[in-house]
Amino acid sequence: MSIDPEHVRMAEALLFAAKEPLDEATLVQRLPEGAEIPAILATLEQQYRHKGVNLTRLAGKWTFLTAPDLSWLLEEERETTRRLSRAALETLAIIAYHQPATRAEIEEIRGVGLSRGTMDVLFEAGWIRPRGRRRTPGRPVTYGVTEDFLIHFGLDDIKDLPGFDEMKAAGLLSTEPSGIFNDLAKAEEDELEDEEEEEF
Amino acid sequence: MSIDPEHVRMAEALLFAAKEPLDEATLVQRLPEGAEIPAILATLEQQYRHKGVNLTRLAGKWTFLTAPDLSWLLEEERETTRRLSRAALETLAIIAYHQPATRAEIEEIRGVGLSRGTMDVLFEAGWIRPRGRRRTPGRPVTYGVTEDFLIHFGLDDIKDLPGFDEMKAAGLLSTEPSGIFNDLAKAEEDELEDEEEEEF
Amino acid sequence: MDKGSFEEAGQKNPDVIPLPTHALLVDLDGYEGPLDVLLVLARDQKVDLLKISILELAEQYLKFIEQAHALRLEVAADYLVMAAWLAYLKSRLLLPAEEEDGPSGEELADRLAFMLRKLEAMRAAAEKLTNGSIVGRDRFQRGRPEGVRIIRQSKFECSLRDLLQAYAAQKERKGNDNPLRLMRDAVYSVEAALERLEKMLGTLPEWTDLMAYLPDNLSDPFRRRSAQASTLLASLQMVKEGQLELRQGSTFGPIQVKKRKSGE
Repeated sequence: MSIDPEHVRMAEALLFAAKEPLDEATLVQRLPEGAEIPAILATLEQQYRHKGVNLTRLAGKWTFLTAPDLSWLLEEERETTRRLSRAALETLAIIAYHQPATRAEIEEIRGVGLSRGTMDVLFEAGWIRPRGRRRTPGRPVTYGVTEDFLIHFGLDDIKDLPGFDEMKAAGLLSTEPSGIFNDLAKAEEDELEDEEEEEF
Repeated sequence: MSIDPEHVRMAEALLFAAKEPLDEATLVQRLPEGAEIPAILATLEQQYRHKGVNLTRLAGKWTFLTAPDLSWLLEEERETTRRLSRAALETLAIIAYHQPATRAEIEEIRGVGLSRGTMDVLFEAGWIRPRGRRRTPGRPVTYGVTEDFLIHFGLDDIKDLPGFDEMKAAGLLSTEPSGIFNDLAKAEEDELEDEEEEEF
Repeated sequence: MDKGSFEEAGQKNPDVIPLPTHALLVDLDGYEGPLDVLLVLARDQKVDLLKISILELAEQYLKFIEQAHALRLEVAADYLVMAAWLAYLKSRLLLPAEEEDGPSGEELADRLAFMLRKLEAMRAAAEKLTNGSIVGRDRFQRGRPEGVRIIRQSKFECSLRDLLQAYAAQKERKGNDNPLRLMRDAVYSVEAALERLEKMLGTLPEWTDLMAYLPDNLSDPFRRRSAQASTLLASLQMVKEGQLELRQGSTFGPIQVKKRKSGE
């Protein structure tokens, strides 16, 4: 099986020119019929592996990025992003690892109420989105992370979150409430029966 | 003379991430001391010469650009669906039912003046066309619908447009007609006379 | 102690979890809730969270709240609920296990330990996430993406139903009292004049007063004037088309028409 080198050039041009990572469907659509996209991407990935720029998969889409080891060189290009507060950062991590997660679940894990501003900051950054409603009393809204989140944090998939598999295996990612306060004040806390949820 | 391949990678990353074309002085400044900029640039220019992206010199500065023969790839035709305004919709309906109709006749039936944009939209959609001139003072242009109109609305012939009774049966009319529908019947009788007009 | 100060404290020192030095122990502002306090206290035990002594932790927490009270710090409800629960847990752990309903003291302690592990895992995850390779900070997209030039084409959306509805609706809207229709009855249209002129053309081959072509029985003066105007316009149109000749002997004199012979 040989790949048309012209197709490789075309994919290369498109990926270089694109303002955002491109998915394979877009490449299929823009390249001539019969172009073998997966093979073309594999070829490009290989060609650029040791260069100053690499072909990388983020959120299931493809983009060229500067090589990770050259980070120091690009001081001037660094975007100044607002630092997230510890509360916002933890909330973001909880949503990413537990998604879909409700507000109550986030609060349960952090052991503290969630101030409105915290979620607002994450929405504003475009990193979280409402995903649906849990089919439990009160039908609480569930949240998940966005594609922009994956792209920003250089992840291809939610499973690529650091330590995701280990945490999942250790049961640390279940959203089941501990129920420790059931005997006390919070006895009326919602019981979450299942993971089922309605998509928006 | 050998070039440090790491320097090539660095220059590649810098040129890729830069927001503007870079001149050699900038590269000298940002690359480690002793980096042979002209040789590095020559190497990169060579490496990318036949790729989908080329290293190009613009006004004495260097930047990556899509290969000129692939620029067509970066053009996209996008269809945006638009809805017709009420004025346009009514005008189209009047032309369909009364064709050939002059601008003045449309205005008379609608009871309001016709803005230029309304007809333009219908022309743009490819649904109306000038048919000829009425042999009356001023020789006004008459309009009719196009074949595209019939195709779009799935009509075999303009006579397939439902008449009053059918519209009423379909629930499109709730009250008694104002009598203007008599014009419809009359329009059919007048058909022979209408043929007197000059075709374009 | 309000949420705002929490956030501020976090921003000042987002990645470092404060250690419970004696001075810090009573500074509630440095903590993100009671679980955070427990986690910091647990870290101080310098053991794996799996091997932590929950009993000892509970005692430390209660002492911490006590100190806060002693210093007359305002303690948020969250912290007090935790204190109450830990006091309860302590009693369950210390008293001999009786055959009671609900989970045993050990089970409750395990649950708390698990919650602490979960929070600690998220803390670590957040840290790893920010230390990872972030696009725009550690790796960069192309600085000058050429992008795709979009050539827009409009496509109109309109169903036959929309069309028919529009037609029917505008007819309904106009209703019976259509002022233009009333005018139409009174006005003798140019089309009508043209039609009449054309029909009568040739029956009078010699110069004839144009007014002879007016329709009969025009009793209404308005209608008569309208007919005069329209007939004149119609005759002008026919002159333009080469069908008629028109003459007027004097200013305001009668206008005469004659059919134009072909070939003239």
